[in-house]
Amino acid sequence: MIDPSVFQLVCFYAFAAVTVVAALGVITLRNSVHAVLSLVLTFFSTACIWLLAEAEFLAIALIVVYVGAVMVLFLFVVMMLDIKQEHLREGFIRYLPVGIVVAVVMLVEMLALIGVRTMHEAVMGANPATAAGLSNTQWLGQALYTQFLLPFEIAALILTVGVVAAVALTLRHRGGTRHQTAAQQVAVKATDRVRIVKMAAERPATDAPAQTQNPETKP
Amino acid sequence: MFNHLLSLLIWLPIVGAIPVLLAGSGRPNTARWISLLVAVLTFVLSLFLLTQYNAADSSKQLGESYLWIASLGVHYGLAVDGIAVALILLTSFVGILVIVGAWEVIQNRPHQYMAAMLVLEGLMIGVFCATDALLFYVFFEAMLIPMFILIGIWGGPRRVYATLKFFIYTFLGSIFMLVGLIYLYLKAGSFDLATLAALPLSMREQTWLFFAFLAAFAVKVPMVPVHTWLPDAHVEAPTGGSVVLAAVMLKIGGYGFLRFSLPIVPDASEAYAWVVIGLSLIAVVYIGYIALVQDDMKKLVAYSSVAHMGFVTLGIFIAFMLVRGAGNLDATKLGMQGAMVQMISHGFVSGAMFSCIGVLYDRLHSRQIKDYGGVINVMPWFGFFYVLFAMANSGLPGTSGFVGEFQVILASFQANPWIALFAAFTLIIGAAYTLWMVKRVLWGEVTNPHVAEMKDINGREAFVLIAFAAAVIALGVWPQPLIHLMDSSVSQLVQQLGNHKI
Amino acid sequence: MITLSHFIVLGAVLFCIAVASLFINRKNVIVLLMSIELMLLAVNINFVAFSRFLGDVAGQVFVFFILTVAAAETAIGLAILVLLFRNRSTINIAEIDSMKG
Amino acid sequence: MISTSILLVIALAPLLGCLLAGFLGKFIGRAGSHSVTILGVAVSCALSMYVLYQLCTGAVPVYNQNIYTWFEIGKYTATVGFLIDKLSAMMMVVVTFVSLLVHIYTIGYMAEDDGYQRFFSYISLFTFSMLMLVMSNNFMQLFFGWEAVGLVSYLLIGFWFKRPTAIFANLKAFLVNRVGDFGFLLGIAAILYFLGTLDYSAAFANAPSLVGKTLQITQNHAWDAATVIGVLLFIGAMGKSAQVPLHVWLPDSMEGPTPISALIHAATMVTAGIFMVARMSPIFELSEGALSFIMVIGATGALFTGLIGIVQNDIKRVVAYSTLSQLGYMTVALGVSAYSGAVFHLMTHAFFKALLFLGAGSVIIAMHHEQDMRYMGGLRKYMPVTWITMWIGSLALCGVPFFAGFYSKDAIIEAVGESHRWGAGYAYACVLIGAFVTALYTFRQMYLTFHGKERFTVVAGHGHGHDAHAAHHDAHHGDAHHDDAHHDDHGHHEPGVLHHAPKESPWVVTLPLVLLAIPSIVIGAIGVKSMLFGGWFGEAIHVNEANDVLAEVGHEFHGWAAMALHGFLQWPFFLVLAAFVIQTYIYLFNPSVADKIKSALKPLWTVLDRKYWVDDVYFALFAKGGVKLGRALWKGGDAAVIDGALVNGSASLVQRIAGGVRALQSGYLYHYAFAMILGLILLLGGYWLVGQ
Repeated sequence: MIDPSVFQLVCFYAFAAVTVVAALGVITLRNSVHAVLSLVLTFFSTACIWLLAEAEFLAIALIVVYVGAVMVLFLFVVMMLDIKQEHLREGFIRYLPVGIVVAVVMLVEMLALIGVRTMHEAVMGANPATAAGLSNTQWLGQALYTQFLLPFEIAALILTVGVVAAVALTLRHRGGTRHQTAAQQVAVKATDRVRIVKMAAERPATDAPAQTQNPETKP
Repeated sequence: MFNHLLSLLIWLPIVGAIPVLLAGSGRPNTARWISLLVAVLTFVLSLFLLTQYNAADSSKQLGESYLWIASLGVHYGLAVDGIAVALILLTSFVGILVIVGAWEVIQNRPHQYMAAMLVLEGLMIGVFCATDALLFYVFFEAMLIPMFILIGIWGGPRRVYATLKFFIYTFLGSIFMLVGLIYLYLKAGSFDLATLAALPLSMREQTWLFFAFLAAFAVKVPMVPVHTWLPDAHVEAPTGGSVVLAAVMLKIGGYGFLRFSLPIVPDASEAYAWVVIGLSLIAVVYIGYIALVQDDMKKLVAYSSVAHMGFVTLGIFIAFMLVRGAGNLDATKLGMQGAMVQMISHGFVSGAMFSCIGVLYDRLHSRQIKDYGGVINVMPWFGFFYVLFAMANSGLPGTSGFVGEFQVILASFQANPWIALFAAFTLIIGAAYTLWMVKRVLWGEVTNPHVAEMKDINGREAFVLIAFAAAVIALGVWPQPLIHLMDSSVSQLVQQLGNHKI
Repeated sequence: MITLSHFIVLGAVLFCIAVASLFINRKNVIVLLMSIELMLLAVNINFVAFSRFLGDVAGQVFVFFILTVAAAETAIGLAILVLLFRNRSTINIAEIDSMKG
Repeated sequence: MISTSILLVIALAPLLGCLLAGFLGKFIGRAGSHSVTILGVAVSCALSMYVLYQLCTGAVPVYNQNIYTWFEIGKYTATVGFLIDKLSAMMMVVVTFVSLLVHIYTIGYMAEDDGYQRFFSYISLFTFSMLMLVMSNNFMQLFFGWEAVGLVSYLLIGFWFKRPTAIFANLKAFLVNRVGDFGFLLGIAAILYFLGTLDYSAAFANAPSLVGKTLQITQNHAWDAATVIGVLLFIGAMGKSAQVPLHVWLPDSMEGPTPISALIHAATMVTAGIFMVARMSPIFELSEGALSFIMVIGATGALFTGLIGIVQNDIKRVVAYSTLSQLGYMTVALGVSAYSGAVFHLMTHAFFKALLFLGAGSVIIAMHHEQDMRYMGGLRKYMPVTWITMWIGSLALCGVPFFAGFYSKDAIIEAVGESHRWGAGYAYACVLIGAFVTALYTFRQMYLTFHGKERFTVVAGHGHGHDAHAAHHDAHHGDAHHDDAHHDDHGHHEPGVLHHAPKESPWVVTLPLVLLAIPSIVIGAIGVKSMLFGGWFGEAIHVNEANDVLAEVGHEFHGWAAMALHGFLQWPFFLVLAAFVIQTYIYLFNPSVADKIKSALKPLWTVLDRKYWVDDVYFALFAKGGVKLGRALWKGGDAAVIDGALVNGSASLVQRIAGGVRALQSGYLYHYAFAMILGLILLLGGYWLVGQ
């Protein structure tokens, strides 16, 4: 019988390896569609890791919402746009060493700073949700709908705004389409349509101005 | 209503600006009449304030206080003493006149102009009422916005340069004050001015705070050498903007010295009084010479404002030499009262001078002195007012311009005859630049054919000038009521000066 | 035995991969957007881990919010991308320098 | 007890007249304007005489009350109030009487002027201001009156505001006066400092405390308090009473209409300085230094300004320089502590100098506003009243015994002779020679104007009607400053060509002449006993026993007739006589001698004609120099340093730095991203290093 903690560790390493490999795939794959698919894999394996951390709700949400909705959106866009990949790959090799150096330096710095060694002793304790007699979802839900209600509502609003903004940005009015505006049609007045002009029945006499211009001619 | 008289005075014009704005550009006359009504109501209220105020009582009166920002302990605290009452009266008085003065002169978006004026008026009254340093600061800064708009929209050709200069100059100064206030807050845990006045501070702290306050108020007054925004702002501002700027806004600098520098950092103020006194005397002499050679009327009057405000700062800071050096409390009061009367008087005189220049500008669209000459031939009534105000500007006894200068000179002689000598130099140089301008504008033959076509002042302009003239002469002939109004408050202030903080 | 540092290291590695992507895929906006997703994911891993180890629900709540905001951001980012492509027929960032001072 | 309301009426009646004529001038018309103003001044004059009468008969005590408090700050108060003793009452009578006559005279003189109402308004305002000055019981109100008369003087000199010379002269007058007022104000401040009050009676009562007090000027240098106060106050008097070196404004002030020259620049305003010093005698008595200063200044003025009068050709300017000279006499008298003598001369001078000015004005009317004496001559047969009255005034001016001027002037000369003050010898020489000089220019003026050959021609039927001529009045009042060429565009096509024969002026002009001629003869004899030697002024004038030179002179006084008879045997009379003989010979019998003397003494003549170059120096130094300095400060200080280097300099510095930083903003998204990451790495590295 394998010790559950060892099993967990094995699982963690397996998922972590998949995650990292998939992430590398995201940034290196030539074809954007492949890259997106690779990203999906990254998310998926991350969700598994979260399950190991007993964050079930978020893990499922990541898969359902992110992989199911957002990544599909990515796929749509990538497929919809006719992108010439060649240009975009320029400088890939040239900047690869720089990228690796920067990433490694940063990784070393971060790990050193965070103090990975000290956290090594922090072993996973009892699940706080279970300790409270709740499922993870309940635990999270209670916090969300009580303590974090306002931010939660605001988050909802942000999503709505995001949707509206996305639509508004991409909406295109094509010129030349014909349509009726009922409101304008109803609000029309008679004077807008017919103009009545008053005119004299006869043309005025034309010799009058000549006299006023030349007063000297008068005796 | 009586419990909230000060709030009412502040917010009536600000809220009154809303219907004015709503009237829109489509109904300019409605906007004008509403704003006039609001301005008159404010003035009536300020007169009512005068009746409610007890001049014999030196404490701050008609107070209101509500918690405003709880986490910082900031209060919406209002109260007035005699000095504030006098300045509020000046503000609301000038408020009416600028509205009337702009009546048909401003054709471009008159409703917005009037609204900006009303908001400005309310904010300035707020500055005079505030007893909380942060509230003071908020009004002090908010005031810049309507003025910025007034100059920026209705100003002359170089208005963008002038507004930026004006804004950045004043803002730069007041940032230092904000830093000082924050320091004081951290130290005292309160923004209440009375608390800050009682706060013991070391000399080192006081010195830093003194120069922080000096930076803010010296720009506002303005004192040499941070005065150069004023001529540019005046030249580009519309007439009403100039009037308010000169008549009221500059006074806030002097008022700030009284409310902040003197009570909060008295020892540093004493130690560095020579700086301010020196700069004030430089303002009188140096700026006098500069005013002499200006070609632009508004610039000339703007420079003369700097010189006259030199008397305000001189009168305030001479106090230390007198009260601590000579121990002469009465002479201190004399100087301080002189500074106060000079503030009020300069409000009338400079406002009137700018109104006069506005009258000329509306007709000829030029402020250059050389474009005029012989104006008296075609505008005799205007000439009367112009000479009157010019005389007031050069400090003729019987006009308000004399009273403050007289008192400050008398007081400064008590401190040091040399200071009085330089201050009295204004008698000569002030008359020189003002009357030389009068000579070139008013007297002589008409040389410019456009001048010959100028019409004398109309009823509306006459109303403005008569109101100013009445104030100038009344204050010059009998200043005692004003002095009595401020007497107990000034005594209180002088008493405070004697208390060392270290 | 899974410790906190496991999660932290994973997060850091993911983050650095995303950073490297900024360098090597500097012209492809789509990949850049995906890199941002990776970075957010790295952050989220940290949040989840800390939440679990400290027993504080706030960490998971924040992950929830980050997911929400990231979703909105992606939607708008992609909309902008579409718009960009529609107007310029390219998503090559090297051709876009309107922000040049 | 003098009633307060009477005093208020005296002061305010002219002000009321001024306001009515000024603001309602169009409405009440010309006649209305002169009626109300004359009525106002007449009321003032009558009541002033009544007050003087009351004081003289001893029926009432000296009046000293405050009307209202101007300001009250702690122990310092300034009030508005009246101090009416014999000194101020006498001044009130002189002021209102001369003013009344000038008002009447103006009806004739200004008859054709457009600014008729305005003129009446101004002179009434002047009367009010002058009354406030002399009636004051404190320094603040004195300063008010002091400056207010200066204002009216400014307005009146520039009355014909279209004339460039007039508006130059009025600015000059105001500014020179302001220089004096500068000292005066400091003097008042010094009084408040040392005596702690602005009230006359309190200050004078406290004056002895000044002895021994000093004013710290520098660390180890102190000045005597009384001397400082005295000199500062006298600087004010130098401005107002046109003493050397602040005398330059007075001759130029002749640009104003002649009635003004009579009222303001001869009879009343310019004597305010004399009045002030006499009023402050308790303070001046404390300082030998200040009095010596006054004496030397006065003596210099008495002689040297008189000399300039000899070379003047403008009839008004001769009188103006004689005024300067006579003011010098009064000042000398003050300087030797003969305050009563100064005030007495002030009074007699007011009458005969007003007479001379109004007479000159009458001549000017007759000559159609020609003021150059070289184009006059022989006028006596055309205008006998003017001629006779002018002679009376001239004789009074020269100090011929029995005329008013004799008593006052002779007393001054003798008093100076008696004085032992530092500089008294110089002063005595100046006043003696001054008497000779006075006679020289006076007789020259009389001969040139009224005697000898007619040097003008009358061209009748020129088609230049009187009405048309009148229409030009504003512009073409004769102008001596720029001499003859200036007259040409004024309707006189040639100098000395008239379109009508000169004729005697109307009664409104001659009546004041006659009324002034009477006191010019008799007032000296009437007043000499009491005012000079009788201590008539009482407490108003204070003289230390040791300084009382008039008392010395008074020992030999045996009545006015005896004094006059004695005067015939004195040096001053001989000098006048000599001058009379010389001038009679030159101008009546051998006019060519004048030109010969002139060319023989060309350098001297030039010095006098250029007025010792004082005006030129002042103009170059203060007017031009001030403007130059101002421009330098403006361009150099404000524009270059503050605005250029500091304000706009910091703006352009920011701009320059921003221009450099701007290059970093490539616009490429990835550059920004790189920068961010680089920053992040550095930040992390920094933390790491610090953590180590």
